[in-house]
Formats: sequence, C-alpha cells, structure tokens
Amino acid sequence: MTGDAIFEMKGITKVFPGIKALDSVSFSARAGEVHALVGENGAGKSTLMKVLSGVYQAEEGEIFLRGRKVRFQHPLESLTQGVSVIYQEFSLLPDRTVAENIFLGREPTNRFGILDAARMRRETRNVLALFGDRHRFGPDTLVSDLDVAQQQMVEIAKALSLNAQVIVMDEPTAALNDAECDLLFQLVEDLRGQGRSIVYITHRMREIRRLADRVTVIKDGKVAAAFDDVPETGQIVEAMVGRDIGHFYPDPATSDEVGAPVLTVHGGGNARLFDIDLELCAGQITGFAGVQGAGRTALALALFGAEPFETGTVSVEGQPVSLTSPRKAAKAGIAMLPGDRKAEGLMLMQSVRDNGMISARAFSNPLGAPNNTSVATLDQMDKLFDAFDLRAANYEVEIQSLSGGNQQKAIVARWLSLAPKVLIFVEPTRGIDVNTKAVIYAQMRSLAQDGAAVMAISSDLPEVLGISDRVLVMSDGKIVAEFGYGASETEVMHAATEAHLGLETS
Amino acid sequence: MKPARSRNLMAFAPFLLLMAAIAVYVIVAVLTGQTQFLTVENLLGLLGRSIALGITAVGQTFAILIASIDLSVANLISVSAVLASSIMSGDPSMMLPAIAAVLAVGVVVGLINGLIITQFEVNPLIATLGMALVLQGLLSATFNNFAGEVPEEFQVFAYGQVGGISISLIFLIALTVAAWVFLRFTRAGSNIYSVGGNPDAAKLAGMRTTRVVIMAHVICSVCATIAGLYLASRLRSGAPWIGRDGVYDLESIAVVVIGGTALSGGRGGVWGTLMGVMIFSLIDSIFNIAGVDAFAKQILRGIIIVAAVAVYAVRSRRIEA
Amino acid sequence: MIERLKQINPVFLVLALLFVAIAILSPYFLQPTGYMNFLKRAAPIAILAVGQLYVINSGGFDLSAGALVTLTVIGSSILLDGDASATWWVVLVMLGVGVIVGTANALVVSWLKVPSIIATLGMMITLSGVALTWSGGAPRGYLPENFRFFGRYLIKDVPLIKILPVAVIVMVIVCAGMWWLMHRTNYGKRLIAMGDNPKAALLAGVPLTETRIIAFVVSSVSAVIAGILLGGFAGVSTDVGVGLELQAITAAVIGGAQLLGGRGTVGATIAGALVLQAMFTLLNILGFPKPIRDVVQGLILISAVVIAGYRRRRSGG
Amino acid sequence: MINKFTATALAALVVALPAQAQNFDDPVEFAKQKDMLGAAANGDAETPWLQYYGDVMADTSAYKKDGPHTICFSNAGVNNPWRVVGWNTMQAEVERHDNIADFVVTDAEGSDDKQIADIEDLLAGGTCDALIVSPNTTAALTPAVEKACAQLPVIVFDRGVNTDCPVTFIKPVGGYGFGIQSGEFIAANAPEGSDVLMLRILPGVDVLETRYSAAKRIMEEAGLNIVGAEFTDGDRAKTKAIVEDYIQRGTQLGAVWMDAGATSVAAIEAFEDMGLEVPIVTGEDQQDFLQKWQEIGLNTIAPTYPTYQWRTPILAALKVLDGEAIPGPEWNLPQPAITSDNLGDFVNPSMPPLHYAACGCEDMPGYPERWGGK
Repeated sequence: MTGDAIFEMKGITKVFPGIKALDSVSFSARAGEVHALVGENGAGKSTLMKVLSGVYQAEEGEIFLRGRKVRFQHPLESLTQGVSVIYQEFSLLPDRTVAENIFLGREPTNRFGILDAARMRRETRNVLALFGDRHRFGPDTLVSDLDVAQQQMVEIAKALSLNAQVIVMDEPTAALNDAECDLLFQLVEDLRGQGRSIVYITHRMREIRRLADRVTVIKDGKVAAAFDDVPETGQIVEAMVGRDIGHFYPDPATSDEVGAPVLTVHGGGNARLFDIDLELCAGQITGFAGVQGAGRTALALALFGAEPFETGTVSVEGQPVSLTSPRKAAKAGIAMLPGDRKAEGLMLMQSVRDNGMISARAFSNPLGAPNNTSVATLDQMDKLFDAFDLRAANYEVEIQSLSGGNQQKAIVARWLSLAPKVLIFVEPTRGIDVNTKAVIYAQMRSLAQDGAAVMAISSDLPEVLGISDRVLVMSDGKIVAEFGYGASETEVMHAATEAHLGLETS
Repeated sequence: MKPARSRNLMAFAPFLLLMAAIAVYVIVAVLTGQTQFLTVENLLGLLGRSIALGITAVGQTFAILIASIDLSVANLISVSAVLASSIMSGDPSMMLPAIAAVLAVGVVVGLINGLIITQFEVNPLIATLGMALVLQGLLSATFNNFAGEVPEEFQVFAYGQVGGISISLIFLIALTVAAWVFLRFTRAGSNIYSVGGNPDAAKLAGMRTTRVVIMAHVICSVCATIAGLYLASRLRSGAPWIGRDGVYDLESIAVVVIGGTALSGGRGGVWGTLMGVMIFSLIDSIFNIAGVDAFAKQILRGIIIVAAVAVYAVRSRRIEA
Repeated sequence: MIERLKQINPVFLVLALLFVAIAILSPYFLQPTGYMNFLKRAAPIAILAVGQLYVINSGGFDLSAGALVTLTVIGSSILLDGDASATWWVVLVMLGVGVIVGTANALVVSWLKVPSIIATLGMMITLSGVALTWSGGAPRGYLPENFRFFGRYLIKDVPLIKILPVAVIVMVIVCAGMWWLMHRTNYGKRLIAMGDNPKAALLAGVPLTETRIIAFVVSSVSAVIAGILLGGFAGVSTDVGVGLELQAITAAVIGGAQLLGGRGTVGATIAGALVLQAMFTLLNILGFPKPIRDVVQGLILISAVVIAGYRRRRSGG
Repeated sequence: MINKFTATALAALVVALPAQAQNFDDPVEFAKQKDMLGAAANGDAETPWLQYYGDVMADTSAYKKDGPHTICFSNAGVNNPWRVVGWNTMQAEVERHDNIADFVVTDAEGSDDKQIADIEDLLAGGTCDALIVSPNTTAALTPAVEKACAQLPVIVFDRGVNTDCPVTFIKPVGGYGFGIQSGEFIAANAPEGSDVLMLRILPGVDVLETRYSAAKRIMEEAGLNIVGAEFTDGDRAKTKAIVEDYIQRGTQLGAVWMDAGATSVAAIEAFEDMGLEVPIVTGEDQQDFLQKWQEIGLNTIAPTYPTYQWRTPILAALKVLDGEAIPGPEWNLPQPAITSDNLGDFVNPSMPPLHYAACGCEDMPGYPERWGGK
C-alpha cells in the first residue's frame, strides 16, 4: 500500500434500505496528487465521499487519516481535520455574502460574542488572493450575484480557508463553460502544487487525461479497477461499463423505416432558444448534443409546452398546434419523459399502477372510473408493464420501492397509453444500471419502429451517438449542426464547442 | 449588479408599504378634518397600541427565519399573563419571582416545541398547534376567570412614561434593536439565517442545525411570555382568554410576512416585522378615524395579508428566472 | 395474519377501543339512541374533515373552513330571518358562496403562488370580517324550523336503531359522494398525484389549476353543509365555526392523511373524526372539565403525526 | 435555578388560586339590591329609564358647558343580541337631541386591550365633551377610566369599573338582584335536592359574576345540588352541546339556571331533542324565549336587565353638561321580572325573535323597523 497516503479508506461497506451502495471499497490519496474517481451515475462515487466526510457512517471498514484511524460522525469533524468536500449542488447560501459563506458555521467572534466582520473580510481576501486576480469578486459580494464558476471558487476558497489537505471535487465542470473549465484546471494544478491531495470525481476522459495522476473506477458499489497511472481511455470505459459497448445499442433505422415528418418547427424562439427550425420524422430517433446550457433541455420543455415558444410555428402531422402547456402538448401527441425522474416524473407514494395510469386518467372524463378510462384500462396498463418486463413484487406496491430502471419503465408505459406521435426522452438512463440501459435503448428503438418520432437528449455523448439515427448539435440556444448515424465524438464535440471547447466526452 | 439592486428594492418593500399606509392615514385625517391626529406623538402612540403584537412578532420572526412557524404564541401569552398575575397577587415583592417563573415557562415551552420538531420530525405547524391546544386546555382547566392581580408597581411596564414616551414602547424598540444585533452581529444569529436559508448546506458546514432550530423556538416562546407580562400589566390581571382574543398567533405571522420575512426561511429581519406591526396599527387607526364599521377593517386585513404575500411570491419568482 | 393486522390503519382499532370504553362507562351507550346522538354530533366535523382531506391530499391546508361555517350560519339566518319559504334558495345561495370561496382560495394559490396556509388564513380573516360586518357581531336573524330540519330533526321509531337523525343521513350521503369522488374517479387519482408531486403531475398532463379549484371547492362546500347542520343543531350562533378547521385537520391527521399531500383516505378520515368525537365523549362521561378536550386533542394530534412518521420509516417507505 | 423558580411558581399558584381580584360575593351589596327589588323607585313609572332608587345625587355644576356637545362613547362591543338592541336604542336616543353635534363611537369588539386603546384615542382626539363607557370587563378597564376621569366627565353604564371616579354608574338594580329573582324561583320550584346546572356567558364581568354568586348562594342554601357552572360565550351551539353533555353523563337536571337569556332556547332544545321533559330553564326578556315559554307552557321566570338602560347615559350626559344634578355615584334603574302571570304583556310576535321586550323603545324614532320588527 501507499506509505505516504494522506488518507486511506479500507473495505468500506455502506447499506441503504434495499441497496448495498458500497461493497468493501478501498480508496486512498497521497499528498500532491490528483486522484480521479470515475464511474457512472449511481456507481457509488458520491456515497464513498460522503462516508469519507462523515455525512454517512459506513457499516463496515476503516478510515485512516495521516495513518491515524478516524471515525467521523459529523461533517464538522472531517472539516476540522482537513477534509473538504465540494458537492455538485453547491452548499452555498445565495442571500449571504462570500465572506459569510466561507465562514459559514464558524464565524470568528470577539470576546463579547459579536461577529468579527473585519476579520472575516480580511481572511476572505487572503484566501481569495490564492486565486491571483482571477476571482473578480470581493468578500462582500452576495453569492447570488456570482456566476457558477465564481460560486465554485467560493466553495474552493471555503476549503482553503479551512486549510484542507484533502479536497474532494464532485464533477466540478458539470456547469462550466470552456474558459471557466480552464480556470478550474489551473486552480486544481495550483492546489496540487501546494502539496494538497485532490480527489477529482468525473466521468469525462478529457479531464482525467489533463489532470489525473491516478485513476480508480467504481462500478455498482465496487472498485472495478484501480490504475496507478492514467491508462488508455478504452480501459477506463470498459471498467466503467463492464462490457464491450459495441453491442450495447440497437441497430439504426433502415431508410424505409423512416417516415414522413411528424413534428415541424419554424422559427421557434423564447428567452433561451433562438430561431429553431426542426423536423422530427416518424420512425427515427433524433439525438441532441451540446454542452450544458446549450438549449437542449429548453427545446424539450418548449416542445412539451412547459416553457413554451414565444415565436415561430409548430405543426404536428401538418396541423398547426399551440403548445402553451404540457396538457396541450400531450393532446397534440407529444410526450416527454423528464430527466429528473424523482422530481419530475414519479409520484413516489403512489402505486406502480397509479403512476402508470396517471396520464390516461388526466386525459379522460374526470368523473370516469379510474381503472377503465377512455384512454386505457388497467388491464392494458398491466400488459404494458408485463411487456416491458417491469419487475415489482406486484403492481400495487409504492413505486419508490422499485429500482430506477423499473421506475423508468412505468413512466414510459404511462405515456404509451396515450399513443403519442412524438416521444421526447430527457436523460433516459440517468441513474440506471448498465443492463437496464440496454433494455431502455431497445425500447426506444421499438417505439420508433412502431412509428413514433423519438427525440433523445442526454449529456452522455456516446449514448446520444449510439442510439440516434441523426444527431443535431445545439449551442447558445440554436441548432448549429446536423450529423447522420455514425458521426464521431470528435466532430460532434467540435461542432458543439466551436465557441466553448471540450465537454461531454468519454 | 442588477439583481443586487432589485434585492435592495425588495428590502425596502415593507418600508414602502409603511409609507403608503402613513400617506393614506394622513389623507384620511385631512379629508375628515381630524388633523389633531397628525402629531408625532400620535404616530408613536400608534405603535403603542400594538406593543403585545410587536413583542410577539419579534419572536415569531425568529421562528419563521428558520423556516418554522409557531402557532402556540397566543396561548402561551395567556399562560404567561395568568401565571404572572396570580403569582404576584398584588404583592410587589413577588414581581421578580413571577417574572422569572414566567420566563422559565417560555424557555420550557420553546424547548418542547423545538424538540418535537427536530427529534420527532413533526411538521412545525402541527407541533405548535398541538402545543397551543395543550397550553390552552391546561390553562382553562385551572383558571376560568381573571386570576390574581399585578401590583401597581408592575403596571409601570404598560402605563409608565419616560420623557413623554411610554416605557413599553421604549422596551419594544430596545427589544427590536437587541434582536437585530443578535441576528446581524452574532454567530448564533448568523446560524439562524443559514439554517433557514439552506439547512443542508448548514449541516454540511458542520452546524448543529437542531440546536439552532430549538434556540429560535425558545426565543420565540420567551418573547410571547414577555408579551403576556405586558398584557398582565396593562389589564391589571391575567385572564385565560387574552391571547386567543388578540389572535396573536395569526396576526404575528401576518405582520412578520408583511414585513418581508420569507415563510420559506432565511430571508428577512426584525425591522421589517416592526414595520409590519406599524402597518397593522395604521390600518386600525385609519378605520377609526374614518369612522368605518369596526368589523369592515378585518376584511381589508385579510386581503392585505394575501396581497402582501402575493407581491413577495411573484417577486421572488422573477428573481429565479 | 399479524402482517395483515399491521396493515390495518390503527385509527380503526383506536375507534373500536374507544367505543368499548364508552359502552362500559355509560349505560346510555348500551342503547342505539346513544350512538345515533353521537353520530349526529359528529356529523358536521366528519363532513368538514373529509372536505379538508381534499385540500390536504392536494398538498395544502384550508384554514378558511371554520370561518365559512360561521358565515353560513350567520348569512342564512340574516337572509332567512325566520321566513321558512325562503329556505331552499338560501341553501342554494350558501352553496354558491361555498363554490366562490373555494374557487377564490384555489386561484390565489394557483395564480398568485401564495402558499395555501396564508391564502386561506387571509380568507379566514376576510370571511369572519364579512360575517361580523354583516351581523354586526351578534346573532341578528333567525333560522326557521325547515332550515333546522337537517341538523336537528330525528326520524323516530326506526326499527333496530330507534331514532335516525337527519344529520346522520346527510353525513352518509355527503361522505359517500366525497368517497366516490376521491377513490373511484379519475379526478381523485389526479388530486392525489398532484399532492404527491405537483411537478410530475403537471408533466403527466394533470390540469393542476382545475384540480386544485375542485379540491378547494369541495372543502368549502363541505364547510357550508357543516354550517347548515350546525345551524340546524342549535340555531344562530356567531362563533360556531371557531377552531373547526383545526379539528378537521386533526381528524384527517388522526386518520393517517399525510400533510403536504399524496396520502389519505376518506374512510380513515371519517374514522379520525369519530375518534376525536369519541374521545370528547369519553372525557365528558369521565367528568373531565371541557378544556381538557383541548389538551387531549393537542396530544393526539402530535402523537398521530409521530406514529405515522414512525410507521412510514419502519416500513422503509 | 429553574427548580427554585418552579417551586416558587407552584407555591404562589396554590396560594393565588382562591384569591379573586374583586369581591363578587358581597353580602352588603346583596342585601342592598334585595331591598331595592322590594322598594319603589323615584320618578315616573312610564319612563323607567329615568327612574332611580334612593336620593343621593351627584353635583355636576363644574361640568356645565354651552352646547351643542360632542359626546363620545367607548362601547365594549355589540357582540350579543342584548347589546344589539341596546345599541339601536342608544342611537335612537341620540337622534332625539338637537344639541348633540357629534356622537363619536368606538367599538372594542369585545377586547379589553382594544377598549383601553380606544379610550386613549378618544382622549387624544381632544374633541369629547363627555365620555360614556360601557366597559368590557371590570378590572381591566379601570385604569383607562381613571385616566379619562382626570380629563372630562365620564359616565359608566351596564358593566362597572373598580373606581368611583365617574360622575355616575348607571345600571338596573344589579346583578345580585337578577340572581336573587331567578335563584329564588328555582329554590321554590325545583324538586327538592335536585341537580342544577348553571350556565354563564363569560367570566370577569361584575354584573354577570354577581348574578351567579347571588343565585348560587340562594340555591345552595335551599339544598339544591349545583352540578356545574359552565361558560357558553353566549353561543347557542355551545350551550346546547353542554346541556347534552350533562344529560349524556346521566345527570338528572332539575333546573338549568341561565345568567342571561340569549341561549335559553338552545338549552330547552337539548332536552327536547333527547326526548326528555323540559325542566326549569330560566331566561330573560328575549322574544324567542318568551314565545317558546308560552308555546310549551314552561314553569319558569325571566328576570330582565332592561335594555332601556342604554337610553339613560345619553340623557345623563346632557344633564351633566347642563350642570343639572343626577343620581350618583350610582344610578339604579328598575329591574322587573317576567313571570307566567305577566308573560302575555311582553310577548310580541311582530318583533324579531332576538328582540328584548323591555327596551323602552316603543315611543322612539324608527320603531319598530329599527329593531327589526314589522
């Protein structure tokens, strides 16, 4: 083992009700290195770091900090011992100043118990000075006035002000543009130069190549591979996915499967979208690529009427439609499977059946019988569940007891009951295990084969490329490029980042 | 810098509302030819009408700042007033023990509220509503009438004056200043904003959030008991219905919200609350001067509460966008 | 067997235990008359509680229900002023007021994004203001006998149960209607889905505003009906509705309804209302002073939420 | 530390419990009112609102002032039908006088705190020539009335205050008298040793407290068993529920004593609806009770607290401002009781059910419409 490790986690096992989130995981980091922690969503990376920081307590395993065994019961304990975690959702208070955020919960006071604001300001300035002149904000700026990259700097400054020796960054570039990424990379390199140890969580190969000294891959709560250097991308991906990704995606549509345009948009625009011209054809899966904030999700929300177009025209099968609410969109034959299943898709306390039936119930007589609606009957819904191989103890259990993949199947079934003409999948496989992913892909393909126009939005570029017959690239709210099946990651990425280089790669 | 400016404007919203209320007050007084009401003394006197509401609302501000709420204050006010006047029973030497006992009750009630909310994870609305019922029941089962009497010396609190300004008004302003200093300049106050604004972040930063919640509830309850002491002093005696009759629970929440403190916690402050109290007093007086039916103003109050919250709700949505 | 027992909502067991205790303690409750009078007393609160359940299941609160009860009694008495021939249209007018109040509540919540607790608190203050202004703060008019029929009249010489109060018939019909709407229609499923996750419901096509309007209208109309029963029970009264909204919320919570939406059944809510009333009856038989009812209501309110949370956590939900 | 406080608190509580702020069971006053009930009042029996007992007068020459006057009135509230009738009567009385330039009224909506502030506002306004106060509760309003006395002539009526600083305090014979009339009736007519339930509107009001203490004393001396004294807030629904509760407990009530008549009918209905014979339920001069009494032939009594006393303060204020002597510091008006013998004189189906028969308002402007009659 590594003698000079700052911290070392051995045989960590963490169990949540029904799930073994971590299974005997070991992980460590040395001073002055960047250790990349890689894995798919839901693989257990964040859980591992929460165990490290004391948010969660592991059922089994030991943690050593500078050779001494520790057991953190509370994040405060790890913080004071030099372990800082910067989470994906920033833990900043928007209505408070930078200085107040940096000293959150440990504000210096004078002997009368009054806050020492001058000292907070002074120390904040000192910490910010470590960033050189790159920060462009002061201790009294309100956090809500900062952009995302600046907010991240505040998080890092918070860690530095605690003199953290171990800094964990959880997908820090998720919301950054290229220039901001560059700045971050420089900061990380500075921190390494200062002899700190950085745990860098990501699934982006480019960043690993640029920054990492070592790589550990986690899959399904276990260490799938640990490399003492940065290996070939293919090796990492194989360890992440666990199989050859070649047969992962279904075959593309044949030319006679692709039918007439179902959905046509001319000059669509709103606050986040500009001049959208778009045709979606029956039988075809159209994928959308682009960096975060490029407008893919905004387009999905516009088409589904949640954040409608303000200009332009939309027609479905040649008939002009007005998509000003999800209800109108659904009536026009458009369905959307939201990206954040838990927040936007599921009624967690209701049964699998109720979750499946809700759209059918929403679009039939409100006083009609809920199990025998004019749109679909419970029997038909059960058959859809059966057809999707939805696994549940029975269909009356609350849907929160199901795995992510089975939940997703229920939502797909929900929309199929309306027989939509256009299906919009937003992040269809987020948090879903690899094997179920393949099932979902096959399902998307068969929906297209049944005549639906399918739209796929994912921040996982290989996924977009793998399942789409056609890829549209968005940037700054516009559609900037189109590729056919078989486009390479490099060319798509290039198109997506003419202004902003380099994201979404693996 | 644009958002900063709109936020400042929001911070001024209660102030603007107050100015508008004062303007209406002046106009009504002039139009009805009752200019004798337009003196500084009278304006101060307006706040003097609402001392009990003011003290309670300063406490309620703490509860709401941590994204909680306290429905038990009105009943606690009754408990405090009755307990104080029955312990004193007209004997000046019992004043200090009575005050101490009453404040201790406030601490205990606040602790229990806070513990039920944090330890049993009971919705604060339900927890404090339950507490309200328990307090009222115990009180009414023990007392059904004015109980005891406060000594003349104690009535100084409500009726005494220093340099022409009533002591109770000075007390309310001092209490507000103290609360403001606490919230603005101490770590504990800072923690209240943090826990109310983002409890997860506060927890990750290592804060003992449950302690902060409990502390806010203790402060809220203690303020309510002080309001009870004030009412005992003003009414000479405590009765088990005075808190409920004053609707201090709902009114204190209303003035806090009108004063710009967000029900979702983490934003606002005690000065806004004091302005909310002023606004409510002004409405009362405007109706009194205009000679409008005593009950009609209640209709307006209901509408004002909803309108104020709607303004804040619409406003905060604009900021998210 | 034990597993199945665990699944039964404990409110029904509590209710059974209370009935046993009451029957042991009071000979009056060995006869059906006792229970019929008990049900008569419980009818308004049961109807109110189920109405409240609609709003709770939608994810909100309706604090204006009690004030609307008062307004119904006062408004009817002033409009009628003892004139029996006007009863029918006055009842219709009052139901219309309920529809308007419920719609206004829902629109304030939906359009102005005001939290329902504040919106209905404002409505509660406004409605009591209207009631006070209208009446001048004291009973003014008078309720004729045919208006009081629903809340007061007893059908005598009924086999088996001897007497059958009209209020009980009203309760059964109204609650059956509300049970059907909640548990046997698409609307009810939409409502519960909305309370569980409004965003998901919206994205699944549920029309949120309409769903919310109907929930608040049901609550307000149930308050009007409760008001008609209470006015019938005792005549004009200016504070008959005070605190009833809290009793209704308590009843729903005792029945296991989840505050902020998504879980709650009509049957258990009625049982919750009966538990509350039975508890009051038991305290009365034991000779406790009335204020102790408040203490008990407060304690069971908190305990019900604590127990529900415990059960949910233990079942891993 | 806290333990010590708690101990002190508990000790003090135990001591404080029996202590009452005011003495509402005063044998001297009891005897005085009992005598008054049997005596004849001075003045014209046609205008009972100007009659008075005794001959002690208050000198008011210091208050003499040229008219027209601004008369101010701080009302406790119009929150029960009795006060509604009285308030209508008072307004009618004001209309009868040309030398009242302005009649400024505040309504405390039944809140002590608000009434204190109201009186402060009226004093601050500085326009009042005389102040009439109908206090909400006795003790709480005392300081405010004392403060007002220092500035202008004050007339208190209906409920009293604990100070004799006002020019006069107008009321009928008094609460003891009311309690004596109803208490003696029950003592004489209820089955011997039977259970009596006492229903009260609210605590803390002198005229109601004394009604209660007088009746309780008489009934206890007669060997009746008081099973409970409950507060109804003057609310019919609560009254009916309370009586039903007592019946459900298995109590055989021989009589229900009411300290005010507004909810007597609700108490009667509780017996009717439980299928029981209606025992003695006392009442007041409210029409619905009188009509029910006549209809089902009760054996009962209705002492009155006549609403014509709302006329007297206006008349008294004008006399004070003219410097004319008035009865004071206490001005007692006659207080008749309605019995089965004279019931017919008071029943008037053309007046609304909540109207109080002894209003002395039949000759006033706007009668009967102003009082809701036909």
